[in-house]
Amino acid sequence: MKNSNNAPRSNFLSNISKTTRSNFITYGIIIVVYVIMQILVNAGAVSNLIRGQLIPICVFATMAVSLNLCVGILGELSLGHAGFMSVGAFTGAVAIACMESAIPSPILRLILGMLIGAVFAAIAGVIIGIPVLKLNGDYLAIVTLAFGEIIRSIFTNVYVGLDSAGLHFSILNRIKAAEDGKMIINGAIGLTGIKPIATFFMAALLLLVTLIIVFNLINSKTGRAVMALRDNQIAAQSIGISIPKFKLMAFVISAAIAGAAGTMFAENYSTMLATKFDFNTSILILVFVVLGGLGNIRGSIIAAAVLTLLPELLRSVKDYRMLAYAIILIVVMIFKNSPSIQAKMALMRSKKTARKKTKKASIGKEA
Amino acid sequence: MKFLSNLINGISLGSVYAIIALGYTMVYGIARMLNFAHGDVIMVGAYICFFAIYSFNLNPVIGILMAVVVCTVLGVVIEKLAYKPLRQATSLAVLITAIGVSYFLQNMAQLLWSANPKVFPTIINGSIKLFGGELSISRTTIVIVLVCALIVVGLSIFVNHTKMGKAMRACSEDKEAAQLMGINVNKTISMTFAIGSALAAIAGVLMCCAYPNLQPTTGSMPGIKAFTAAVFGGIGSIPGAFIGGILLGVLEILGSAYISTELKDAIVFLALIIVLLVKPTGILGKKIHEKV
Amino acid sequence: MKKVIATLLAAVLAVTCLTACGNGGSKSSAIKIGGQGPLTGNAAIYGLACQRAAQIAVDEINEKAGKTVFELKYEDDQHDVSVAANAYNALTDWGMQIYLGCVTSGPCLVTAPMAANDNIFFLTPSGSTADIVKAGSNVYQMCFADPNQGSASAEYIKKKELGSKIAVIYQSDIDYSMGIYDTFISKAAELGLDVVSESSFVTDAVDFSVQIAAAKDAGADVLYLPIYYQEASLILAQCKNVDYAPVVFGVDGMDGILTLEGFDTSLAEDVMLLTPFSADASDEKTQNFVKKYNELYNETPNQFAADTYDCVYAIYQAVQEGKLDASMSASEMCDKLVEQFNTMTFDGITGTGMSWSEDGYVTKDPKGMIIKDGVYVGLD
Amino acid sequence: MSEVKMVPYPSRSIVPERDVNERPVLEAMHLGVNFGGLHAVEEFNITVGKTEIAGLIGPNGAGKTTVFNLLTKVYQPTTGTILLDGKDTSNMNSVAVNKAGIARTFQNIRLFNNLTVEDNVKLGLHNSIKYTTLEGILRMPRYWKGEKESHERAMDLLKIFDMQDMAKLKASSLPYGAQRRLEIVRALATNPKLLLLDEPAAGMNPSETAELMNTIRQIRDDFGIAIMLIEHDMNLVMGVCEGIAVLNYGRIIAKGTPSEIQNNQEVIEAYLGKQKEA
Repeated sequence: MKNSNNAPRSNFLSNISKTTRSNFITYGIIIVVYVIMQILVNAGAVSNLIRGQLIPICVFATMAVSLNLCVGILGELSLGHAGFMSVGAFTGAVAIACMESAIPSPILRLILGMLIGAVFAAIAGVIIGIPVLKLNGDYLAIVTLAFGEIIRSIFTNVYVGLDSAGLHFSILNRIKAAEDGKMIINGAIGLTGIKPIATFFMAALLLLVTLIIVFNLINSKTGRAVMALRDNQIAAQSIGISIPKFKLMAFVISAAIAGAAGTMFAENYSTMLATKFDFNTSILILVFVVLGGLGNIRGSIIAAAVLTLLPELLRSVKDYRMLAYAIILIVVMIFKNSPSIQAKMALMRSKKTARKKTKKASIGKEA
Repeated sequence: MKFLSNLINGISLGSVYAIIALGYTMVYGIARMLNFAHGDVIMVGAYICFFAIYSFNLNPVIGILMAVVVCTVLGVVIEKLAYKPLRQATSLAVLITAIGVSYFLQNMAQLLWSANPKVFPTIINGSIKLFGGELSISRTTIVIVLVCALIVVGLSIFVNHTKMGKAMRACSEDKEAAQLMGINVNKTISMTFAIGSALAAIAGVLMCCAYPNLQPTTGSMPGIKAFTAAVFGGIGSIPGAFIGGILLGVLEILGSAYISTELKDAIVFLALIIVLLVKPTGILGKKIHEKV
Repeated sequence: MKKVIATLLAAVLAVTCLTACGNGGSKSSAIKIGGQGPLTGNAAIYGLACQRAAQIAVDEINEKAGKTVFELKYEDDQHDVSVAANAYNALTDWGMQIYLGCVTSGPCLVTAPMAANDNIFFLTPSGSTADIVKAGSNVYQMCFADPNQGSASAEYIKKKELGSKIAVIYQSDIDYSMGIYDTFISKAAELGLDVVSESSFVTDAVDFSVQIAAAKDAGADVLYLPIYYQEASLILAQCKNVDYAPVVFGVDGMDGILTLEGFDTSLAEDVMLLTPFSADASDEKTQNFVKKYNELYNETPNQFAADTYDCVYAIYQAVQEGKLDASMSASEMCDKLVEQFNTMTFDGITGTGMSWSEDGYVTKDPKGMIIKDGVYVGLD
Repeated sequence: MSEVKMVPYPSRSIVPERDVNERPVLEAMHLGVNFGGLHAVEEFNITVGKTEIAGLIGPNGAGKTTVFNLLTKVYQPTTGTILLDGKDTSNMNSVAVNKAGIARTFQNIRLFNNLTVEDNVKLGLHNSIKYTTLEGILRMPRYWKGEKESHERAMDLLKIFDMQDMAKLKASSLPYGAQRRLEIVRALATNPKLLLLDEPAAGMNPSETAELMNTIRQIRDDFGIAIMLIEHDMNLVMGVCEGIAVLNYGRIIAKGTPSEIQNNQEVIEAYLGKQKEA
């Protein structure tokens, strides 16, 4: 039983290289697209509309990847992912505003801000994760939805001011910063007076780092344990894999990434409202994940990019814009998921190839 | 007295949630899908009734009937076109499609009926005074609560004692087995959507009687709240939806009266989380054992 | 499916480049005015009103001038801060030279700094938060800044001695309402007005029983509503249900309540409000505008529409006086328009003798109105 | 097949003679559970020797799988004690019980269907792979070492059933028999002291069953562990088990060697029913 010959060894290498190859192709796509877009932007060949979408696309792709970790890899439906984004956006932006005088480099500030946003989102993830562990399926979904709404409700009533006396914080009670200071979070008005420091480079980097984290996680023993929970919880327990531990771990990592993405998102605009991170945004991210394919990380990124651009490209149909978006969404979902339509498509495809083959054959004969 | 009046307002709001939640729970119980477009069917129902009464000067009863007919047809059509092709697909795919349908209905309503809010005409007038006028209960509230209770009783009888109802319960237990027993599963699900949508129409009209503001997005927030109510009570359970709805309404009103109006949604959702922690399948939800 | 998505993505990128290449070259003789607002979604009513009014104004100007002076494009921002930035970018891609800003405040706070950065002239019809104009020297408002309304209301209530105990119901999650509420409270304290009840609600609220009960229990005889008319209509109806009949005082957001389809106008009897615009005003300009709007859209225009209508005319006046022409760049126009706006006075349908401070705030008189038999009657 | 001598053991059980001087791997005493008043299992007493192959048989619905579920804590027993290698498991959950040394397979196969065969086995090795999540994400040297070792170990384990070639296949794509074998491999990977097999031969043809019998003995000999199995195929049970317990209506009605069980009147009745009913 101990004699390990050479065959499995080479298998091991080929195994690693196969998944790694696929992962590196994804990294490559991100880098190549980034470089192309950067060249086009520098050459002035990209419209303002698209240029303005570059950072949001990276952010939403990051969100989609992190949600895929929760929905596709862990197999738990979350309807409140935007809540974590919100936590990251608000805490990260406050941190960045506080560091403004201490750290002159915007890139360093942004990185630190994202880390702080990620930490707070992770804490929120732990808080929500503990009840989540006890629930299953649709009940878990509704708890995450409730959580997202609670976060929105709270951040609409948070006041944070910064002045020479330091940082002031309050919930519900309106406060004002002293004359020499400013409000950072001003209740319903949200984050105010942000000097946007997000850059396309940093956003693309965030996406790349997220991908590396998620891919490496999936291909480690932790990732396998998480996927085991998705496939069969009772079997996982029977081989000594703790459900709470790995559910919580996947959930918290997913939340932390969302937090970092939230900070990046907030730093792209000069103001940010808590209502931006409501149920609809959570759903939007979920749509990216489902459309891109559960567990399919590359698919998530592509779906996020296409669907973020789609409403903007539909601007030409004016009043019918959101209607068109809705119809496209329904039709794509039906086409992609209906077994009968899939079967018909497969049939058509096989017929087509068959026809091509016979055609080729007949051509060959004639020749 | 103040508490009592708050309580009554809460029950009034709660019974609106309850009627909407009944539709959610019916569809979920049988088709196992979260029909997020349900709230928007409510909006359509309210619009139909509005135009019948306001623009065509029809009797409110005819208006309600028209709303019921239109919504029933709409529900069945949505089911046929959007959900039926996905009968075998994952529940997540159906959920996203339902959200697409919700967007579609909202935007269609805006194009057809404009974004301008409408004020729903008063159908039921006046209020009842108690304790020498200190406590007043509007007749609308009484009607809503009564209608809601009536529907719960009616639905319970229907589901438990009629052939169709039994077929529905069979489908909710096990679709394949039901099919083998000669139940037409497709027909049963269509029927469920029809009933759910008819309820939505009634809910829409009653909701707008109590809170007469009508816009293309009118249904979305009550829809989410009602969904929460359905989960509160144990999704799939008809009495559960009723209890969940009432509880949610009372909580919302008492929460905003005694804690904070700003955080009322947070309070409601926090209560939901706590309920689910104590009873993971809601107040009247069935415990599901997985056979090992 | 993957192939489909990949092809789609490629198509998207191709379109991107094409649209980019298509720009810049075309120079028409008309000045391109861009505007944005929520044309779909929850706040669509405001955006659509502005879009329509702007179109009416542009058509009138073009017709009178006998040539195309202005070309108008409105983009949808769904009252969403991130979509707002996209809409602005779409407008600059189109070659916008003058910018009518956003309709709602949140998006204004996003695009005003962008316009300031690009040096494109910014005049919002209805973005009322005081912070908007702080974005840059080229950012102007056509409506009152919120604080002004709050203090004006308090002064008005004091001057007319409308009541001794005041209750306020405001919307805590929109800056419009919060802005007015804040200044109202501080001004009321300054004037010695007795505010006995303050309660709030949030978006999507339909039940106001708690807030009304609070006001009623406190014995308030004046109910101040610094909110929009949809919620106001619900509050009025629910007040009647509990037989509570205080003096109701509103702000410009209350305007539109009478034109609400299906609204029982008797509920609004004796409601007072401060608004710069009245659709029933007898002056020729207003009548003309209201008539046209009614013909085209079968609705009575609200104060958002009126402000936008004035925006276009104010810009037109500045364009004429500053001798702007379409060949100028947006930045050149911006400098000239800023010069004009800081010095000119303008007569419109939301006020006469309007002027702008260098900060960008408008000075105009709010009109006190009272609703009698379903129509506005001027107070004073 | 060599005859095993069974000797009495304190607590009315019997174990193979070779295990008498060793601590038994499993001692269950007065084990019972009721579901809403129904006594699914009661007064279940059994002792399994350190390297014993034990059988648990009985008609359908007798409560055999419930016993497995109690031993692995899928259900918490209402009464009784379980000693695993002398350790009381009453405060343990399924995960802890597995870590303490019980691994099992399931009657209705429970594989990780979307993962590969190799990953299924590696999941069994999960607790013996020594690197942390962070080391995994950062791909530290310990990650590479751990992954390499677990790959080699997984391939070794798959070799038991000659399944190395299937390593890259999705678990759900395997034929039924191979899925059952994979479940056994996965359970073995957790390095158990006691392996519980729930109907391992279900769906197998006679030659496959015969092979399985050999493999079961082989596993016992190579790993030096105890195996307890539920099976309806009497050829397998009688051929491989050393001690057998018969369960009917949640109670043990007989215990003994295969030949004793075969001749037990009560057991025959339980299976065939009394003559009248038949």
